[in-house]
Amino acid sequence: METGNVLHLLSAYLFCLGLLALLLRRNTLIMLMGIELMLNAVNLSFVTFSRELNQLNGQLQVFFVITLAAAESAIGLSILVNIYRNFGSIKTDRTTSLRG
Amino acid sequence: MTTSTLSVLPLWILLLPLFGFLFNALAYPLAAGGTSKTHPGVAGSVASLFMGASFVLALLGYGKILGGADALHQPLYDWIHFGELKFSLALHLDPLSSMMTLIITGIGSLIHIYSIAYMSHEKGVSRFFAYLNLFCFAMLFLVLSDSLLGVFFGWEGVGLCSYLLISYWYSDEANVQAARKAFLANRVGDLGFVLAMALIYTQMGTLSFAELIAGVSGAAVAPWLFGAAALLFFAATGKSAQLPLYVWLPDAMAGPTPVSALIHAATMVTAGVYLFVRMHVFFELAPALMSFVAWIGVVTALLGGTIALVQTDIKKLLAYSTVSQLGFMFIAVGVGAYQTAMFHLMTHAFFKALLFLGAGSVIHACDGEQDMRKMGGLAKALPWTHLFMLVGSAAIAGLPVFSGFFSKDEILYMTLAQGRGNFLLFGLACVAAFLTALYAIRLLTLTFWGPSHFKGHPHESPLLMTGPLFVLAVLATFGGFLGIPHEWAHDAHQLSLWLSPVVAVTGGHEAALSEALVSGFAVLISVIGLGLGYAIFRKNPDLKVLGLEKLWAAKYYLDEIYQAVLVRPLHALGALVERGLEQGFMFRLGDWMGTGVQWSGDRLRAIQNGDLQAFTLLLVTGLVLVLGILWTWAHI
Amino acid sequence: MGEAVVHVLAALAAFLGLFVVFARNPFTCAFALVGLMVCLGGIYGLIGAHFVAALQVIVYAGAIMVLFVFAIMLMNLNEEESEYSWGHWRTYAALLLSAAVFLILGSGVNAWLSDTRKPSSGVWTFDHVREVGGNVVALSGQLFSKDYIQFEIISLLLLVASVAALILAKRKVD
Amino acid sequence: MSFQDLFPVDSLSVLQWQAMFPLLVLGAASVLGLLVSPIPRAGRAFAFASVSGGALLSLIGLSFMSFQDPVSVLDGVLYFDRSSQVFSFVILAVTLGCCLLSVGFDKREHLVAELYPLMGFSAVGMIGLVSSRHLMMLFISLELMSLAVYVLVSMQRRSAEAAEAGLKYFLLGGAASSVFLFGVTLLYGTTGTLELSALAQSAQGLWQGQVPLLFALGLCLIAVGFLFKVGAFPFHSWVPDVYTGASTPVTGFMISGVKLAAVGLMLRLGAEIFALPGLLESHGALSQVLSVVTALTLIVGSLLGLVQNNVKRMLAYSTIAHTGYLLLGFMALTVGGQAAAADAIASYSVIYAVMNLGCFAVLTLVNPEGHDDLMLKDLAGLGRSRPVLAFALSVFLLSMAGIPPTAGFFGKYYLFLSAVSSGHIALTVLAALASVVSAAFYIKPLVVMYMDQPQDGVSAPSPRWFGAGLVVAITLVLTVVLGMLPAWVSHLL
Amino acid sequence: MNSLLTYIALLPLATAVLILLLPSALTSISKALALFASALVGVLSLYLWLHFDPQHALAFAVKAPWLPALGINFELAADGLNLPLVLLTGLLTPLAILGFWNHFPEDLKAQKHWAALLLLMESGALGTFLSQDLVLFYASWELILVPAYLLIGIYGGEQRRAATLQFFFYTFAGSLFMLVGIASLFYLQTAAGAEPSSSFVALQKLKIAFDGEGLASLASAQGLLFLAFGAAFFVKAPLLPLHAWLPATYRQAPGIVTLYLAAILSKMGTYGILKVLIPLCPQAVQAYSPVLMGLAALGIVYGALLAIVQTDLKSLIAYSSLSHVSYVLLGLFSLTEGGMGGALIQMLNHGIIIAGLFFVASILEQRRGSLLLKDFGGWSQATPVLAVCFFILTLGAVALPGTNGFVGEFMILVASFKASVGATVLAGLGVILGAVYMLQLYQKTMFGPLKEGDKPSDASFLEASFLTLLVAAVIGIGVAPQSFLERSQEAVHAVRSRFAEPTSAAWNTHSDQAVVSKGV
Repeated sequence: METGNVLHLLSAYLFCLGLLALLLRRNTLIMLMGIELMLNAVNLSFVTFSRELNQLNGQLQVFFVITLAAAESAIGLSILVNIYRNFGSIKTDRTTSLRG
Repeated sequence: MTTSTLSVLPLWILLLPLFGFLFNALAYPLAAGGTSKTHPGVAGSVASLFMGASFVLALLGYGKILGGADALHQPLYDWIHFGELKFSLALHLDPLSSMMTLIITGIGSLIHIYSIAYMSHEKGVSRFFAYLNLFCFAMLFLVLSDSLLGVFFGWEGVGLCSYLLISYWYSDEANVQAARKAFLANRVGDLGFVLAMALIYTQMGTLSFAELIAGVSGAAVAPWLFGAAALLFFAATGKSAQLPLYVWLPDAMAGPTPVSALIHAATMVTAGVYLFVRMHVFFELAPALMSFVAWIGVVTALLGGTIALVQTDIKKLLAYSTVSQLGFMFIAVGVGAYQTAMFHLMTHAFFKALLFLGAGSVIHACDGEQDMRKMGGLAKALPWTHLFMLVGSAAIAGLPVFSGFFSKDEILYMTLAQGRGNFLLFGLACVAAFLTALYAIRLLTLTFWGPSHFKGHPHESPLLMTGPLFVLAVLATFGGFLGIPHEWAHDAHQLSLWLSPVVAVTGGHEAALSEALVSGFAVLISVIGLGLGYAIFRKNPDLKVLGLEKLWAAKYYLDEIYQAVLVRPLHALGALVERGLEQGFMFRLGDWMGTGVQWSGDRLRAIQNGDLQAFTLLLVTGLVLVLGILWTWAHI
Repeated sequence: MGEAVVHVLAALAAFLGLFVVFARNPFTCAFALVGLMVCLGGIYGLIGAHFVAALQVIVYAGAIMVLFVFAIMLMNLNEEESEYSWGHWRTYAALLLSAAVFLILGSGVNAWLSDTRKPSSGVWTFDHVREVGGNVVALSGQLFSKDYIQFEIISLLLLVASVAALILAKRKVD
Repeated sequence: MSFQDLFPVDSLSVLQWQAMFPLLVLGAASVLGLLVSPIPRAGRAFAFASVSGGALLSLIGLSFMSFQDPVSVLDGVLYFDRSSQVFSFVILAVTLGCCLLSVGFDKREHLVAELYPLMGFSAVGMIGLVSSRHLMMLFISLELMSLAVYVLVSMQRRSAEAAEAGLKYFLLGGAASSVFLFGVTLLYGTTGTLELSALAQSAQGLWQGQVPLLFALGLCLIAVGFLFKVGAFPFHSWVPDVYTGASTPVTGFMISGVKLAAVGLMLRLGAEIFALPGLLESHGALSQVLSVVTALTLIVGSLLGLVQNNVKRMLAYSTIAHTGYLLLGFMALTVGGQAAAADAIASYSVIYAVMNLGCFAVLTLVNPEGHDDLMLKDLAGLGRSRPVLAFALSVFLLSMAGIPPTAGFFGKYYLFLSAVSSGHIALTVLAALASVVSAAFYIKPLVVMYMDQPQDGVSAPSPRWFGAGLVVAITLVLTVVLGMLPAWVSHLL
Repeated sequence: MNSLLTYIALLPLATAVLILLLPSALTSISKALALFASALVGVLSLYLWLHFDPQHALAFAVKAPWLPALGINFELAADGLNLPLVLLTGLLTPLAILGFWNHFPEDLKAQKHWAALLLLMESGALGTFLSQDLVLFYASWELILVPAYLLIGIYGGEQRRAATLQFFFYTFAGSLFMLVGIASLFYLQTAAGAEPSSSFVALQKLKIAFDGEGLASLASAQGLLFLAFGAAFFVKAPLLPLHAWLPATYRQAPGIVTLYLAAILSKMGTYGILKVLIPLCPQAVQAYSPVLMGLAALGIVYGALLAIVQTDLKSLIAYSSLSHVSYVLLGLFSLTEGGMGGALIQMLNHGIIIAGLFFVASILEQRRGSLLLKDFGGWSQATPVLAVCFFILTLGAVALPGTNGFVGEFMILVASFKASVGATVLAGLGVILGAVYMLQLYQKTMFGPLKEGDKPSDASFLEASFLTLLVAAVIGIGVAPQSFLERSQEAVHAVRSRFAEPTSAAWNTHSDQAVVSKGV
């Protein structure tokens, strides 16, 4: 099992963990962390593929993904604050007023 | 086919009554400012003028044909010329239709003159005369046209006019119902006519009489021929009030009496007989049907006669008498004696019109009273009417010298002489003749002789009414001499001579009894009938014949049967369909679909419960399904 | 030797990942995530992506996770009961689904590794990068010659993020 | 090997600058808008002026360009051709329309002035999305557009629903983007390039149809990504809640602008990758999945729309139904191999954008003050109180239902044409049935407006904002004229 | 290429838009404007009818590219098939507006709506009749949907809501299937390699496969096309099972709209069958013609039966209209030249008669305020002009010889007798039932005693002039229908030649030896 395969499996594993976090946890913060996890998995996959292909392109994209993750978490957290102000809690079982 | 000379005469005979109609329907009311302001004298005289002119032209036509021209032909125009459907209208005056035109215009003008006086006290009478003229136009169109389609135009036209005239006093609901019954009964018959035309056209590609007769003569007997003949007969029963569809004629008496005289005695009801005589070559090819026709004729004659015996209303009695006499004509047609049928048609027109108009003057005198039990002893008050009614009754009963004697006896003779005739038919016909004598004398005794039950003081009718009565009385007495049987005079039976170019005389093989013997026997029956009748009715008008009279009075419960079998189930079916299918299912179909979709919408709404976890679950399941399908596809 | 260290770090990352998902207390999740990110940074460094490793540790572990910890404190989220319960069917469904995704992706990766039809490999081998002057030099060359448009667009994105924070999280609402 | 010749920086030609002109102008204008928006009193007006000015300028610039032969910048990162021009044109028009739309509404509903620059940024993202062939550039533009819209959705600080909508949109959007991104990595990994045409060539060259599983998985993940953005069935749950939660001009912007850009992305990916000969046929399963998704989208969109009585939620479901029709066209394009289907999708999406923009312009004017949920019964008696608005709304709704004199009919016919030509008769019949059901709820507002009396006698006096009125007028004229003379919009690509 | 037809088709549309845009000050002239525009169209259509020479297949053709990419052009032409219907629409609309002059609602805004929406419907109808391009046909087919919906929905009777919804969905669903049919025609053309064009001439060159037996044949290309187009036309005509929307809609719609629906819009359905369905799927129609004739004949009896038990005027006339239209369908499905020609002229006749009947019904309703039969009686004394005209219209409805009703009825009966005897006999029964309910209608309103204190005013000058014109048409066409028939001779012959010798009724096969039939 050389490193390439391990790292690919790890990135797939992290991606699924991210999905699991989204599905499982009611606490929106943890769901945010789930999304971060998925993005990390993407980064790992990018880097591993770029190493296999001997290209710089993959690593470069990671740079963009990281900045994007930063922007996204900023917006995510401010939305979270907004939710906290309106609903008093950040649990998704409270936020079901829009339905039908 | 005989040569026919082009002439414009038939067209004018036809158009004159139409102009009369237009004058009375449009010109005069518009000029006078509304029908109510029209004066009966003006309307009546103008209408009679047109009818008289048409009668003169008919005479001219008769003269031309007598003078050697076989027929006068006047092509009108192509009515429909489309793809395989080609119909054109043309007028054709030959001896048969000339005879009919003479009857229609002759008796028509007499009745027009009579109604001037009869309807004098009515308000807005131009409408009445307009309808009368329109009727004559339609009847003339029927007899003059040279194709089945033209006949059908006239056929339905007279049906329409009879509807209009029966419901002339439309403010009274009973008249309106009677008119509707008449029109619907005719419509049922007319459906038979249309289907027959469709059948014939599909087979022969033409509806014109000339081509039909040429095409059919010499052809083998075919099932479709029987079908077409049956349908045409069904139509004739509708129009000429024979057994199945005669119920409308007695109710048609709701109309004014001149209408009954013209339409329900002389002209319209004879249309069926005319049609049979016109297409006799066609009908000869369906012998089975013809004997059926004869039997229908005799049964109707008996039926009419029996019911007439118990009638109390003078016009109803005459109506049933007409039904019975028409039965006689159909017997003649059934057995194949077409010329005899036409002869009886003519004489019947004379004496039945006479009887009706006479009854009219009686009613006029007793200011509208129609129930014979309330009359009686009018002979002194109405001497002329009494005389003319005597002549009429004598003719109908068939006393010698009078026209009825010659024509009815010839029919009785023909039931033996013709191929399809037989003794049973002859016997029943004699019973019918006996009944005729009975109800004839019943009429006379109840209205003119015996104790007078009438409250008011009846006055004789004015000249305008008695004049036409006189003319008709003359015709009723001497009309018979046109058809003296061969044995008795050398140039006998003018009428069959006159009709021979159109109706070939079918060879009558020697009958068991000679014609003289049969007529003697017939006279005997009528004299016995008259005597017996006088004896019975002098004492009390209600006849007791071992309980049968109740059956006859109830008109064999035929009206009730029609009501139960046809009218009520129709309405019930309609109501059932309306409630069950239309409201129950059809209208709610839309709602069911609506609620069905609504229901499924609500069910689907459940998956949209706003919970984020549920959304992510759905999203990931979608993802997994897509990937899973791909994975299995790649690995199979 | 490097290979073994990568494997160890990978295993550690995997282990820490479990904590992120299943820990009840958000703090433990946050710190587990920080640990995970550091491990990943280590892996990147070992396989030659030095600039990305530095970025990962500084930006990701440093900035973003700190933001998360701030958020946790700001909203003083203590342990709450209605997180997830092992009795609920949704938990098993989630596990099943994510396991399925992992298996499918895993088999895809395995099939790809053994697949011979690989695209032609690029020119940037280890020594070529060292020859040019190191990973950072190479990366910056590539970035500012081929992908500077994405760079500009991503700056707009950061601008939007800052505006968002300003608008949404501002205390008083006029 | 010096640094320069290792990393050659080729300078951009005039043509390329010209092609990038709209993008740059709009970006600059939005930044300017951002700067001026905090000015105390006139901030709102300046922001509006700068962003709409920028949009107008780039719109005019764009209309003068003709991209017969496509212009590619940095080999594919930005790629301007007929389709990108058409979609950018409509996106700019929609942005301009939405800015006009929100004038007056934002003051009354106390929305912050940053509304306009955010729309501008989102528009920049959209234009990037429709005019690029580089996967990462596509992703970044997608993210720029989405993030801006997340903020727009949750900016209505007063209503809890806006916050909830923002949260749902953010989380689901984040998940979908990560899935999309993972797909991108897989494609990159298996083909070695991120540029679509190069990717297609190498895929063709390397595998000639027998595509490796990982590449197909990558494709699926990308498909999930844009199916989410377009609102197809399994990934549609966010659409009703977000469109109802957001304030009306924002929803209008999302429905016409964001949906349009997503369709542009779908078209681009469909034409470049999914329509590769031998790709989808070899994977029959993928086309089956796509037809099931289309069918379910149609059914959900029309059936659920029927049971709504909140107008915005009803229109949200109607957009899902329209997505179903577009997917019908997409199937014709990819599985059916019908090149003309791209034309049909383009014209349908243009008409769709016009209809919905007009519809939401009317709703903005009619929206009751304070609370943001417009119920059906609030429209009662509009036929008498505001006849022109009522007429306009009826025309838009009838156009969505596909009644001939309006443009909607032609769009639907064109799509049915390509769908039937690619052999999907059963699906087209289902689409016909779905449009009958959706006609059922398009008619409801008509019934209420013209046939009902408002409860309290007189319906609320609605404002007379010039901007929204202008948008209604323009879109009304367009809907009817395009209906009468569809040739203008028939052969776009 | 003179633009006579473009004026005829688009003038009403243009005036409608003009009326809608009228400033509030000028709304009072909207009714007059509508009358003027429709009168102009009437004159033009009369001119068209007079100058139409049957030999020239597509007279006054106008062809302008509308959407070249898909081969769709704005193509209008007058052929034998649509001529009578264009004349009917052209002349009936101004007369209807004239006749209904003071039946319009008082408030001006409502008048403006009525005028504009009516003209829209007229333009839709004329467009459908004149268009020679299938997509243009579909567009104008749908054009009438919304105006009719709004007119009935806003100005109809009490339960108008349910009626309008049913009307909308039945028609809309039907026409959407037609849209799928048109799309698949486009596909068939491209598949057959022909350059796609939706003009009828090109479509008729298309060879569409038709195979399979009985129900299976429905799955073949032509079978599916038959279902698609049939859905739209059988709903509109209506053919029996698809008529659920008719009674409610006719009962709830305002007077002039019911007149328009019954007289003109239902003809679009039957015209569609003759112009589109039969030429495009000849084998399919021929295979299914026995079933279709059965349904049509059943429709005649069904409509008549229901008319007998109705208690109010409008639904009685509505069911009678169902019965008469089924008559037209019987003629069409007999697939004989005479039958189809009879059906075509019967469309015109039915239009005239049903317009008259509904007009009389709305006069009665306006005078009495109620539609129930039992509220009327004996009006003949008080309103002679109305009574006479109503009577002649009744005669037309009963198909008395000499009236226009008989022309069509006779041609259809004779022609369809050859195709199927059973259906013709059933149709005959329907005619008798027709006489029952028509006379019942006439007598319950006009004859019998006048209710006390009931002084209905006779028809006003405008109403009387409209009625007399209708009566003139009823008698005129009844006496001399040939001028109408010869114009459609060529066109119907062309449709008939589209398919092989029809399977004539069984029993007349052996009659050849019995009879020598000579052409006259």
